Amino acid sequence: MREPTNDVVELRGIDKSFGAVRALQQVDLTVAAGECLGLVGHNGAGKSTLMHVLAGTLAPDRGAIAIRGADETASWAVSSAQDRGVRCIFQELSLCPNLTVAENARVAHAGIKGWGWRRRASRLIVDKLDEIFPGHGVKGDDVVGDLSIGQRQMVEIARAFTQTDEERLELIILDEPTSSLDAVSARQLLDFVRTFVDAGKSCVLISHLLGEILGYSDRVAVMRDGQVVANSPAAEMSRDGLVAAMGNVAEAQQGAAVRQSSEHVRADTPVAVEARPPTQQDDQAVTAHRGEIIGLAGLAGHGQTDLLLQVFQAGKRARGKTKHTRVMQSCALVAGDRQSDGIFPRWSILKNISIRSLGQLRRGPLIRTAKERELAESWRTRMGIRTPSVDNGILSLSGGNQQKALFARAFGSDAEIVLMDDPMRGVDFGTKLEVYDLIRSEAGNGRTFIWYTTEMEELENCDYVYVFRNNRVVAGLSHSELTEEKVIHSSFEGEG
Amino acid sequence: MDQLRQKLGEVPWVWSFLGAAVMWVIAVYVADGKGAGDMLSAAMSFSVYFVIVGIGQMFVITLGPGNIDLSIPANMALSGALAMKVMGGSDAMILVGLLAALGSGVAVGTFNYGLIRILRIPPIIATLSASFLIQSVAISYGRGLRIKPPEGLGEFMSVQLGGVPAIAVLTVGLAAIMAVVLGRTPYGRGLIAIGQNTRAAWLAGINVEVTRYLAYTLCAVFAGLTGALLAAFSGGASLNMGEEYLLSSIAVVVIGGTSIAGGRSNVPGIVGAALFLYLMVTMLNAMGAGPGMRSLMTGLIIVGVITLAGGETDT
Amino acid sequence: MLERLLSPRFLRAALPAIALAAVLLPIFAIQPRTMSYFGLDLLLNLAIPIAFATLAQMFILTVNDLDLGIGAYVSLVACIGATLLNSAPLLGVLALLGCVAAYTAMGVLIQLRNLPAIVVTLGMSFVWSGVAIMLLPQPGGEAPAWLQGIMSFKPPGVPFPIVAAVVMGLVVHFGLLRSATGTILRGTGGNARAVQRAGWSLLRTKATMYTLAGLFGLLAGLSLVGITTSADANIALRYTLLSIAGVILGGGEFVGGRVSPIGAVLGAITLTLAVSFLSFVRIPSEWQVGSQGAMLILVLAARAIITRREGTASWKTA
Amino acid sequence: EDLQDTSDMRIALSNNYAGNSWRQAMLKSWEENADEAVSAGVVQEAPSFTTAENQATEQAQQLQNLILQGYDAIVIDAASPTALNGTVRQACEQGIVVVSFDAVVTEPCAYRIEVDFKGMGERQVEYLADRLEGSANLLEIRGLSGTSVDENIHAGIAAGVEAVPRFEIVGSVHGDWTQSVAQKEVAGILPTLPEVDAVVTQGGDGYGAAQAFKSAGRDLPIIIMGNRHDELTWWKQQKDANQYETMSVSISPGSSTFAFWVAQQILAGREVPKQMTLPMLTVNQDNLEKRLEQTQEGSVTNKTYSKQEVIDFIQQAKSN
Ligand SMILES: Nc1ncnc2c1ncn2[C@@H]1O[C@H](COP(=O)(O)OP(=O)(O)OP(=O)(O)O)[C@@H](O)[C@H]1O
Ligand SMILES: Nc1ncnc2c1ncn2[C@@H]1O[C@H](COP(=O)(O)OP(=O)(O)OP(=O)(O)O)[C@@H](O)[C@H]1O
Ligand SMILES: [Mg+2]
Ligand SMILES: [Mg+2]
Repeated sequence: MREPTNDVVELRGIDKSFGAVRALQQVDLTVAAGECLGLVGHNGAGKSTLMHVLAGTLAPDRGAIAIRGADETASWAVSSAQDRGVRCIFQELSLCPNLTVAENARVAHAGIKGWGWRRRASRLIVDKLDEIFPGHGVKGDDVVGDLSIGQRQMVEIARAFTQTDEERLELIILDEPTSSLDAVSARQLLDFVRTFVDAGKSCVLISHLLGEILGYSDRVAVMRDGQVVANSPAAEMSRDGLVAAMGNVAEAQQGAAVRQSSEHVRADTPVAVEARPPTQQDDQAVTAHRGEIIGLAGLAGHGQTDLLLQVFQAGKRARGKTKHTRVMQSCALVAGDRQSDGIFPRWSILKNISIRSLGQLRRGPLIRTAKERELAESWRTRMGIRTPSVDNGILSLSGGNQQKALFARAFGSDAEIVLMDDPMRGVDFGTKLEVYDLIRSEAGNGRTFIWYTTEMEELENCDYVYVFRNNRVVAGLSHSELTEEKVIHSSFEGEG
Repeated sequence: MDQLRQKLGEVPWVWSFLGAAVMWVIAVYVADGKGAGDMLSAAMSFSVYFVIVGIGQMFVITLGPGNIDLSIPANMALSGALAMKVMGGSDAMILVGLLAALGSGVAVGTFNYGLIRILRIPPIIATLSASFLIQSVAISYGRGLRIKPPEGLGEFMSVQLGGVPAIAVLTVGLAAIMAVVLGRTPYGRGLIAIGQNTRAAWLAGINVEVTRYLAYTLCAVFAGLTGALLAAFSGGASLNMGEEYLLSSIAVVVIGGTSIAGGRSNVPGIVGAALFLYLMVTMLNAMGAGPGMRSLMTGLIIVGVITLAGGETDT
Repeated sequence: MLERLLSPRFLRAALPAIALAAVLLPIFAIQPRTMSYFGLDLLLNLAIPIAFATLAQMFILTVNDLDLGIGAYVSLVACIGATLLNSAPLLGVLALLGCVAAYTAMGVLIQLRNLPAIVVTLGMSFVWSGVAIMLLPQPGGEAPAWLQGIMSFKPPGVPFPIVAAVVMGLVVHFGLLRSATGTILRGTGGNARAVQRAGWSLLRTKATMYTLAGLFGLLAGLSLVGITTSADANIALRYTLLSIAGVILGGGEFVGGRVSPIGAVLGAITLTLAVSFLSFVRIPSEWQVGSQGAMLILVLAARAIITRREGTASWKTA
Repeated sequence: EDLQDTSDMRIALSNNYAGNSWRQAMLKSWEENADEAVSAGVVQEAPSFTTAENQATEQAQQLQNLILQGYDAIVIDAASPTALNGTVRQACEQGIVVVSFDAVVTEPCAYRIEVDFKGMGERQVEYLADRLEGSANLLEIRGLSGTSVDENIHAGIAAGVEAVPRFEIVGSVHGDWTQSVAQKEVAGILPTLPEVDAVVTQGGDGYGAAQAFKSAGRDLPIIIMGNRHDELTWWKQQKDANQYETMSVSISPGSSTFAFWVAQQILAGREVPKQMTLPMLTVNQDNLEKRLEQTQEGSVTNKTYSKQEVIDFIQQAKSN
């Protein structure tokens, strides 16, 4: 990896506060041409806020911004950032769901207009998609709202990398781009980032997957509580070093994450959930016994989320039954697409957590507010949600912390079955380990988990894993049989 | 200043009360200090109906964009006629008559919801279409004839305790209960959650359809109740007595600080807004403004108040 | 091919046209005279102003707002058209421009102060009505001859209302759905923050949409007064609800910037016809009002079948 | 005796509103009369059509459909005196006889059976001038703003007050011809008003005004009544209790039958004046009981017209 030569951007002494929260304190950061800077830090460390400042969507309280050595602080805004070739893929979806893929490209590129602009826009974005994500399956005239979250993420990424003739492109900020992608697409993206950077452009990559950061960036900066606490070439960094710098308590458990086999559970305990995808042709079904952790694997968008919804819907029925599904206990769901499936944007953190538990918080017809607060506070501590007060709006939380609130909602409820829809999107490394622990101990107490995940290492936590392909279960692997090769093999070749 | 704004932002209903107070002061000033108290009691006795209807409409509006009940006027006409006919002028039948009005409300609400749920008709059009049907039922049932309310009920509607109408006190009680239902019961929470994000609400375990059904029914029941009360108060039901409630019911809700985008509701604000609208008309009447001027001023005042009160704190 | 024709997506796009056919064909059957040039002209000419008003409402709905004042605004324009525009053309034109400017200002105010549009437009509806009453305390006035002339224009072959509907539907379709700028305007309804982050000014989009709404409201008022030849202050109050219903019937949605101009025009025509359909059949007088409701329900019930099918289809891709 | 046989002719009633007792009575009178006429073979059919909403645009649409259906005559109670003109002209051009009544249209090709609304306003003030001595304060309850009926009655009242300088209108509200609205508006303005000696109305608002005065604890002024059963009943009660005296002026809903026969006579070839003025229906202290007896409970006072009455009326109008 080569040494940075000249700086594309330079941030000096950036401060940003939201009310009492000091999101950024005296942050210095530079990105050089031809460099991929990895940015890591716990949830709420200030990474996204810093990137908003860099992209011009948030004005810092103090500090200076320079582009190629020229001070731009005074005039820094979205448009000047765009003029200077700085682009950002935000953590939250920035596509217009009512527009087509091509039209969304047009929104981002003011230059696409005039006769035949649709064709040009469509070609531009589809070419880029082909380049980054071969086999993406997205068409230029698909309406974004109809795409899966993974596909939307691909479109958003491709859109940021497209370049019309008159545009400059120097630096791309990727804020947790892989959180909604499956392993294959994530790898495609990261490989593309390397070619992009090797061509002399720059990139800031934010991720909670330390492997991605260490494997693909030239330099790594670590943020903690609004400050950059470490900044050195990736080659000099180790996984342990990163974890230590991020200040995670859970670091000790690292590596010990492998779960003890618990196959005995299968035999002894009653069935909690039985569900067959409606298109399944053989009699293979997803079965979960009480106290088990069941993993759903396979490429994104192959029917795992649908199965969870199918179970959830049956669970809402009084008798817990629909045509293909049997659910014996009550269900809660941890959404992965938190914007559309999870949070209530106008509510406080407290109300977002308690909504699933109102029934049990009741005395007579009324909710006991003291109990409600108790519930929220206790889960804030258990999940480590970073906020001065649970009465703050949910949107004041960083992405990962919002996700933690959704965990708190499900775990704090009386549901016996917890369905998880790729729930670790945006959750930081340390917290993940804590949540794994929590899930295991809850399972030990008899809770059942059905867990769709796109990350291989998470499957290690499961007692039994079902691999999906084309809306069907194509393989069932017990913990002892589970290997990455088997999962990947079934994901691709399970059946036509 | 910012802090004050924020404080006020937490209690958006103060604006409507503030507005009402300003209107009242101006009206009293214009009338050379005459009738300040009488003006308030008149405002209270007439605001009652707007408050009750408004609360129902608020439950529907809270469900989120596109949810508005336009069948309120027809519903009021029908239930008013029904109540008066059932009561047949006899004090003994008052309770039965009121129950009949509530029952017709339940029927209307169920019908509205059925159109929305089973036929998937967007609520605005569903309730608009329903209102035509209901109006026909009201016409064919009542034949446009006006039936007098029982003496006892008519008198009760204008009982005053030291200038405060008894019915206003009851209405404030009802509003308080509904505020608690909205803020402190699982049902209310579920309703507000649906208004913010229906899918997320469903996934959080809320019985979406039951909640929506209850909201539409509650709205219709409140409109039905208002129909009966208004008929009693104004000496009989008439086909057109609900007409002005079409827009007013929406106006009191939104001026009262409920977010039209759903997910934020405000019961006290409705009371303030109803008083505000009534006193504003009183003020303009007292000033002797002509019809055009009065309408113009009404509009400017509403826009002015909402601009002062500031917008939604979030988007 | 048949599969494509029966696909839910296609059916949903075709729904406004199906609904229109469902109303129009029975009318043709009951009263064959309506199928003539003269018949169609009579049957449809009052749909022109409604279609304009519906498009105006659609612009507002595109940016997730709702206009409760469009009916009053159209009435005001009609009043100006029947008074000032005739008696003092220059003043009349200025007044009309002022109306459009007021709509622009309303959009700016709503955006700058982040106000709920529904309250502002409701408040403004009183303003429009007030000015209209001051201008025309009692019904009357006379539309300028040129305006009456335009509205009674008889093009060869195809009745004027059909020509007008096609033209306005296509113009707005290309302007809003196909043009590069229209994309930004609709995107604002879909995800305002995303559009803003891409460097576009939300103030400008809001102002543009409200200006367009003001402009189409203006066309609605003028075409209305061109047909009726004179005006009154309440002449178009019901356009408010009718226009909302028209947009929705045409496949638009309340939030999310999903609208269809052609659908809206068809929706407006369908509603106009649904209302008049009933004077072709004999119904006891007390049930006449109700049967209009029943008509609307029937027309919209088609949605149920289609959306239900679509519901099962989208289940898979959710 | 008709010059032409009308037994195969069709007359339609175009109505724009059904939401109050007056319109209901009007429709009922029409239907009863039409049924008789049809069974007597005078006309082939005479259906009525009502629009769902009280709007000129919708009524214009309805008229156009009636034209398309080829009716021989159309009788109109119009939503607007002018906004239907374009359509009415189209009807005339098709050779259809157009007769408007109650709320008439100004289009010259149509026949107008008018009510002297301005006179109705003047008449009220004249009556009060007789009743009240010295200066007096008047409260005016107006109807729906922006309509011609409201403007005309108001103009009559204004002219009347002009002529009687000792009268002053101290307050004016719009009751929208809806009793509950009138009651609300009057109750709102009352606290700001000095002593009120009389209330001038547009009919139908009297009872609401009386309620408002009662609940404000004010002395009852002379309230000009309309034609509703409850107004007359209230008046009767007050009369019996304390010799309360007032008057009532109104338009008879049976004017629809008058319009029907006019249309029939025109079709039958009789020459009819383009414009006729129907007398007002008045109730005074003496005929109150009789009128009340004839009025169905909850409805309005009515007078329907027979064919012969209408023929006589036409003759008289022609000779004037
Ligand atoms: N709009 C806001 N209002 C209030 N506080 C905010 C707002 N946006 C961010 N914050 C706070 O600023 C801090 C930094 O948030 P930021 O989103 O930058 O974290 P992050 O490092 O990106 O976290 P994550 O990994 O979870 O995405 C957090 O404490 C967050 O709660
Ligand atoms: N998969 C889904 N994702 C999101 N929202 C859904 C889904 N399925 C249903 N809904 C929403 O929830 C509503 C159904 O609400 P409700 O909570 O009553 O469902 P349910 O209890 O599962 O159904 P039911 O009681 O009718 O069997 C639907 O109208 C729809 O809006
Ligand atoms: Mg972040
Ligand atoms: Mg249910």
